[in-house]
Amino acid sequence: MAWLSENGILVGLALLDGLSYAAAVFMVAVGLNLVFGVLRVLNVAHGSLYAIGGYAAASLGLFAASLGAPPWLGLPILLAASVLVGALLGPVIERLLLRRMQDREPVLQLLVTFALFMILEDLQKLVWGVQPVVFDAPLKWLGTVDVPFGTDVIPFTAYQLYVLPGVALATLAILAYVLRYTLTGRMVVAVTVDREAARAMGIDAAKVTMLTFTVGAALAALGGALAAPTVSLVPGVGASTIVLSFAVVATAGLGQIEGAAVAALLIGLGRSFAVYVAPEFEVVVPYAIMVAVLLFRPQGLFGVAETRRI
Amino acid sequence: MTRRSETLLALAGAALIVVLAYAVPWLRFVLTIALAKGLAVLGILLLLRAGQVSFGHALYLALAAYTVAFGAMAVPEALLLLPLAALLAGVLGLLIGLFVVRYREIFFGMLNLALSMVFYSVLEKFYALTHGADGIRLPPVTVLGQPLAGETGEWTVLGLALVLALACGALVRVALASPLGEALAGIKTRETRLDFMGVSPKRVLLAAYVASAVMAGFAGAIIALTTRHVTPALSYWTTSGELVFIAILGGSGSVIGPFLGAAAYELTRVYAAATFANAWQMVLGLVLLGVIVFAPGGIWGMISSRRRAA
Amino acid sequence: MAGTGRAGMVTRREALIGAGAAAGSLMLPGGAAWAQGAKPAELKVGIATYLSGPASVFGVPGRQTAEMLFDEINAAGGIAGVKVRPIFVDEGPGVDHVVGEYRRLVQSEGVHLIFAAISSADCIACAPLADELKRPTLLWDCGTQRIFEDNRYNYAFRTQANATPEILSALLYLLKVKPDFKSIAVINQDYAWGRDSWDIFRTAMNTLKPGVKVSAELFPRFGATDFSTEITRVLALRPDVVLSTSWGGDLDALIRQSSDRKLFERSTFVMPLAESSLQRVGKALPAGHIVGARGDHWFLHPSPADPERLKRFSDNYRAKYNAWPIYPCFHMAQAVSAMKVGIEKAVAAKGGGWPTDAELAAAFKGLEFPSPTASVRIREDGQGLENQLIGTTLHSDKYPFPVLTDMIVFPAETVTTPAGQKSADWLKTLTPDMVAKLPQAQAFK
Amino acid sequence: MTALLSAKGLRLAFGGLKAADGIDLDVEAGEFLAIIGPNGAGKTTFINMTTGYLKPQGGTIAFEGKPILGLSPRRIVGLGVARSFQLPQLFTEHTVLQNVALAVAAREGVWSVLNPLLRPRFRDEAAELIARFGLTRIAEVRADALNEGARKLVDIAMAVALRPRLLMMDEPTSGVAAAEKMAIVETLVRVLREARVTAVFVEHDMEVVGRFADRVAVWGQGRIAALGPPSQILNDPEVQRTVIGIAPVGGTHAAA
Repeated sequence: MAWLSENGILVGLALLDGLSYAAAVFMVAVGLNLVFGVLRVLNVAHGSLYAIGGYAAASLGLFAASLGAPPWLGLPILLAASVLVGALLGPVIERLLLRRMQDREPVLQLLVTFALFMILEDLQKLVWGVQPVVFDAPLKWLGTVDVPFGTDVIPFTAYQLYVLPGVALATLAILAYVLRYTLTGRMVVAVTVDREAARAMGIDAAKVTMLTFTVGAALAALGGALAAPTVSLVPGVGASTIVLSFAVVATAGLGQIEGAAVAALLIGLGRSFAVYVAPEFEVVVPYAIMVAVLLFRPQGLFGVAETRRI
Repeated sequence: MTRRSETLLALAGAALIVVLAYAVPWLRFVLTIALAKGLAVLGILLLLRAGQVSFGHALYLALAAYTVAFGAMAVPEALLLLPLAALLAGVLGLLIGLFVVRYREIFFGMLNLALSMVFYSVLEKFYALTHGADGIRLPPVTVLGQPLAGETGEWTVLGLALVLALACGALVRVALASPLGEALAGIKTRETRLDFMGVSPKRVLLAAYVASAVMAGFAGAIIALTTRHVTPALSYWTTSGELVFIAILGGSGSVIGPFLGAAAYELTRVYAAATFANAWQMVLGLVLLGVIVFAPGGIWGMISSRRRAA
Repeated sequence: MAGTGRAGMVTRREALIGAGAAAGSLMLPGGAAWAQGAKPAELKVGIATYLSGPASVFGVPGRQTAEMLFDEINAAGGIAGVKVRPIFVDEGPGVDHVVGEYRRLVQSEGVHLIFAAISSADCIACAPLADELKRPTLLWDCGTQRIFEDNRYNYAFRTQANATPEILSALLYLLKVKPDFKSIAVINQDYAWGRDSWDIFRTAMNTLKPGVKVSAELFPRFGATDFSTEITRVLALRPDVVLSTSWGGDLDALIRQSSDRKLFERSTFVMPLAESSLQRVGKALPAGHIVGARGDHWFLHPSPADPERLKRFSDNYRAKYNAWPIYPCFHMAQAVSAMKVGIEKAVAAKGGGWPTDAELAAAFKGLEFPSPTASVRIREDGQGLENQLIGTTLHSDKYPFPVLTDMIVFPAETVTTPAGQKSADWLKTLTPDMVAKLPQAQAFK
Repeated sequence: MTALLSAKGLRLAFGGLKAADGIDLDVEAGEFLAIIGPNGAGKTTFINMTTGYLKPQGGTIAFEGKPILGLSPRRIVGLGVARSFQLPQLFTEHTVLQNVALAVAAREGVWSVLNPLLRPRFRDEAAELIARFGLTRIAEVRADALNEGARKLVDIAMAVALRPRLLMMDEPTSGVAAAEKMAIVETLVRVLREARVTAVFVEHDMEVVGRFADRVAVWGQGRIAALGPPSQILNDPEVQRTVIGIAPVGGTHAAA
């Protein structure tokens, strides 16, 4: 109790950090989860798409800035870069690799994306080099917000406080709407639930798959693009991202969009609180949460238990 | 492929390894590592039989390696350390196995990954004891009282690895054809049927899981005795991924596959690293992609189909 | 599993090609490649560095420097008339790969000398191999002080300082410029370097200035990209000083995010490795914070032994790679210099004959060789004695990134653990008068 | 004499759908009991409940006087109740011989690692059983290459290999070509009689029911609507209307 009264406001601060972190985590995981739902492949190369999205956004942004573009243009540039990456790479990867593999064993499908990941890691290095890259014009342009803390104030960047959670919420809302209320979205859901039945109903599963993968790729790229203003992009950034989003997806339940949001929130807040309470366990938090959730809900938070047909 | 021709092939392979290690001294080290990884992959193969993929078996590898490193400080006898390391790996495998055999597919894979990442964090965390990422240098070790050093030492460890590889390979070969082994394969195709035959699939999988942990333990011990330096990177998820990679590369059709895969993997990496120090990862990725797309049976599949065609 | 039809054909053909290629490449020369004591046609140097992963931000500049300097040596006729050739290996895949590569370099490539490595783990694993395979090995960049404090080696030498002087200097500098700080927070990467360096700093701090409050010890994940929680916490705690020994992308992100959130206005940062990030973070890093360079590496060193030499090195590097050299470049330059001077010394000792491995190794003991900024001496125990430079950031119109001012160059002997002692013990014997005896600070000109 | 299997007051609902709404049924040792009824009446649910796959929300089940409610399928198999499936549950990557041998091995305990599955004892027993089912021709064929009729028989052979005292069969003839159907059932009945297995089977083909069942239970909306010998049940107009269809079909003679 004494601890709480002493640290009560700190908890509030941890909440703010946790939210923005959760937003960043959600942005990566949601695409992965969407793709898993439809393709039943845990796409390891999702991490590379994240990194490439970040690099592409930074390159494009720095290029625009060198032409004298105003700083507010940075935000649309982030979006444009991720759409570009998704639209260029998504269909190519889906068409040339995953589609050929879709009747193979799940292990092989997963390893194909692992191989792709290894290739993209080195390609990235060849294109962008090894020196950290950053594009922080949009963040600088938005400035900071002072959050009161007792008699003190704590500055947060407006980007972290508004843009990240804002984009995450918008993404969640749009996806939820599209999946629930549009024809295309319902086709995606139908394929997620039962591919064969969806086909039997006359849904063009191949088209749905391609579309979903492209959207997933664009979401990964968007995750990277959104990170570009705050983090430094270095070789290996994709690898650390992908393990984290795996944990989110397993916690969430496969293919569950809302689940990804809740899981990201749990992991984001858990990590933030760990930094305050037990900083030495911060690294383990996502895994601990995942193990705890799966212990009680083996199919993940929002996963539907699959009963085997006999 | 008959049992006899497989045995002959295994013995020929062993002879080839000895010849290569004699003719090209620096390959001794690489081949020892390859044999060790082959041992761990043999365990992965067991799980693959049941259709399950573990992305966390590096945990047992690392546990055994650290057991050897710490154990050598008290009892520097390799012939004691080796079984001790494998035993500890087996015990941990049993404890973790009791929990993870309830899960299938991606959840099984992710839980294993999570637990190995927790172990990785523990190794980093208790850096006062483990020196974290710097790792531990093994104190001098003996075999039957003779110091394990220099060229004799290298041959001794290679010999140990070879004996273990042949023994475990033969054992797994026999076990896979036994009722337990066939029931294991039954988990992949029709798990429920096992229950309705009075056989617990969880226990069958647990047996395979413990065996795989023990073999990963042997592998970790051999790696520790060879590199004489252990680091937490041994338990990182990429090491586990590498094991699955090798399993697919070698092919899961025979117990020879893992060793073929491991040798091919290590040699490819060494030569790729020597030729394209900048992009060895891409070379490996391309090789894996090629194998999956064009030769889903792995290297073993290529060999056995050639023999069949001949 | 049999391939059907066409696919089967491809598979078989590929298998044959693969088998042929493998057999061919196995025919690489085996065994040590040259006779001991005979002058080689070419001097091969194996260089372990990071070409992949996050640490390639150091590894690649190190490699570039080596390529530049090897070219320069060859253009000038080689070392003792022998041309030099570097063979690079990647540390990225981990210790067992590097150990394997070390053996390959020695036993297959027949390299005469090895430069290893950036990662401390790789150095700890390679130093005993140097003795086992009897190949002179220069530890060119790794930080851990454990190597020569825990063991003795006859073939491994370090051509630079280690973590103890690098971190101690930063503390001494802090004590000099901000003697009355009362609290400190640390944000280090969660791995051996981050932990060890904080241990050194804290041990020395408790000896030299007991009673400083440690407000927070934060160890974000290695490779972390988001430090907002850590920054919030430190903002709220308002420690006088924030220490971070982080590097690479982690440090860049920490600096930018701290800058965006005005943490630099609340606390004085001490960043012993930040010299390597200055050009990237630019003026996001404000003036008035303490920066080190793991040695006396600074292309604007205020009092280099040979200003012309430093300028030539810096300008050449910049002309070639479009950036000012950072500390791994200097460390590589030191290893190359040690190699050159060491071989020349051994050749001279043999009256012009070519030294054996043992003779070459012996030449490195006690060797003094020039560095771009000063000179380094390799002590009897193999440890290099290298000066340390710490300064405070300053924004100047001449450069698009912060430069250093009020620089103190610490003579190596004063900050390095004496031979035969362990850092953890030695740091406890320090006395506060050390701070009073520090050399004068030199301003940016 | 107590019944071999005795179910009392079984209740189970999936949401609003009552799959079992107070089922009382005794299966006597040695009899062949057919369960008929429209789709969705809860016939399969009854088998699933008695073999441990589903747990009823109320009621009791006893086998040879011992309560088996709440036991796992594995324990129930151990007591002597085996089942076959509407969708044959075969190990698709194994041959027919291996499938049946694995069932033999399962009965004997699978925990031997050093001897092959197809050791002489298991192989001989499996081969003999396969022969009795008339499947010797396809013994070496992989299970995923079989036609539906063969898969049904292999599925049942695997259950028989467990040497149960009670065998529950879920639609043993569905999906089997009409031409083969009678032959298959003849075979089946012969094997079961020889092995002295009591059998409960869900069946849609009234001709099969009429020829082979000793008793018939009619399922309707989670309840037993009628129970009795086939001659009586199959000629009941109510049953004919609700279960069999408008027109009465097939023979009315009971099996011997």
